[in-house]
Amino acid sequence: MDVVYFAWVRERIGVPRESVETQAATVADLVAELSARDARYAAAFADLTAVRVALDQDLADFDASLAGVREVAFFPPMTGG
Amino acid sequence: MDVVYFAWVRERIGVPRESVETQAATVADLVAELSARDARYAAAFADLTAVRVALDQDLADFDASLAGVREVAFFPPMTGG
Amino acid sequence: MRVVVQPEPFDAGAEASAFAAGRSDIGAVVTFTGVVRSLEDDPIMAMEIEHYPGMTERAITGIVQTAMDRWDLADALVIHRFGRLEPGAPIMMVATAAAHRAAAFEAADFLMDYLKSRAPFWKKEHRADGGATWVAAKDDDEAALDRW
Amino acid sequence: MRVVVQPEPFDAGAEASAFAAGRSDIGAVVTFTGVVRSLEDDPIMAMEIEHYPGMTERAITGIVQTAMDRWDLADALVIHRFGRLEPGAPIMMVATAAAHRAAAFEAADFLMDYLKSRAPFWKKEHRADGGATWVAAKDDDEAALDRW
Repeated sequence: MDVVYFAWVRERIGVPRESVETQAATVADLVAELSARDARYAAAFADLTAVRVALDQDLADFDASLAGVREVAFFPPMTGG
Repeated sequence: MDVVYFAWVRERIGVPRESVETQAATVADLVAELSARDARYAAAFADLTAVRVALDQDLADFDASLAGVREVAFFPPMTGG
Repeated sequence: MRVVVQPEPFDAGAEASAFAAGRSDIGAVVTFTGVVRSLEDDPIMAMEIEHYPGMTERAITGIVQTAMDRWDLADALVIHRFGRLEPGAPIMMVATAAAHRAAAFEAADFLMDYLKSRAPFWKKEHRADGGATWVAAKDDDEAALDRW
Repeated sequence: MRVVVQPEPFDAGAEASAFAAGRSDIGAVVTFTGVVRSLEDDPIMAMEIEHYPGMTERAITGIVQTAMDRWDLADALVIHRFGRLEPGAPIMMVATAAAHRAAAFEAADFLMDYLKSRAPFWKKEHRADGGATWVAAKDDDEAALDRW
């Protein structure tokens, strides 16, 4: 599964994109798995109210299933316009 | 006193501007005086809810005083923009 | 502030480009352009706009000043034509520039509401059969002023 | 509908001129242009805009489609830049064209609210002292979506 990061989430984790081997069932499971793996993830995901997630480029919730998903994206609330 | 007319008020009265000798104290008095003078005015002023007035280029009410006024304008509700 | 009342066409894009150009204290520019509309099922040949020379400039300037007093605008522009206009031609435009988006949007909306009902212009539509009709003000136009 | 996501500058005036040009079924055109703002008491050197290639175009297209389904729009345009932008430079623009003024205004306002909070862009401000700060989303931005 491809995982991509943007803005300060990307800066804290230190890479813009990586391939992750995981059996996580939901986004929340994946976040817990990554946070346990390394302090960089724990720092990026410390306050999940400040993090948004997209599954295959559609916004989703943290309890969404990862079944069939190819690309997960984590980023701060958007500031376009 | 100069009296000017616009849009269908002008068309009904038949002139865009005229000089009027009057002792009318208020706009309403002037309207009554003109309406009594000729059917063209009576037609233009038949429905005063559809007529607006400006005194020296500021919108005013029909009960406004004409003291010191140099130019009275009658016209329909505006349709700019 | 710039207020222009003229019979000549204007280039809304070029006016928008020149408006507030090169200022870095501005975050938001809103423009509105009104165009002579001719619908397929009710085509018009031309729109004739009558105005009250002198009062027009005075009324528009007053309206723009009210907007600039009420919102924190960096600049504002109003251009309004009069005379005989063809379908598809620009009638008028407003532009507002502000640090923030909400001020620019609200002020432009306010300007349009007031220009429509408080600036001395009257529109007449000329049709192919030779008929011509004065455009009637709508109750909604007057009611819109209560929003502000 | 036209959606453009690019690093290059654009000419908002020229885009406005070309947008819905020559159509006589349109009565109202509204444009909004967002500009990189740098205030005297808090100057920035540059605005860096990061985006999510692919999702950006997809999200904007969805937002514009929602607007066109909801309002009777003749056309809509969104241009949004990414990369490093200088103060005073245009960041993005929206344009809406409709038969009536209210639809054009409301749709442009709607597009801005949604682009701000639902299109995957992130702004970072670079300051003269070398510091850089990600612009934080405001609670108001999210609350603004409830208007629609």
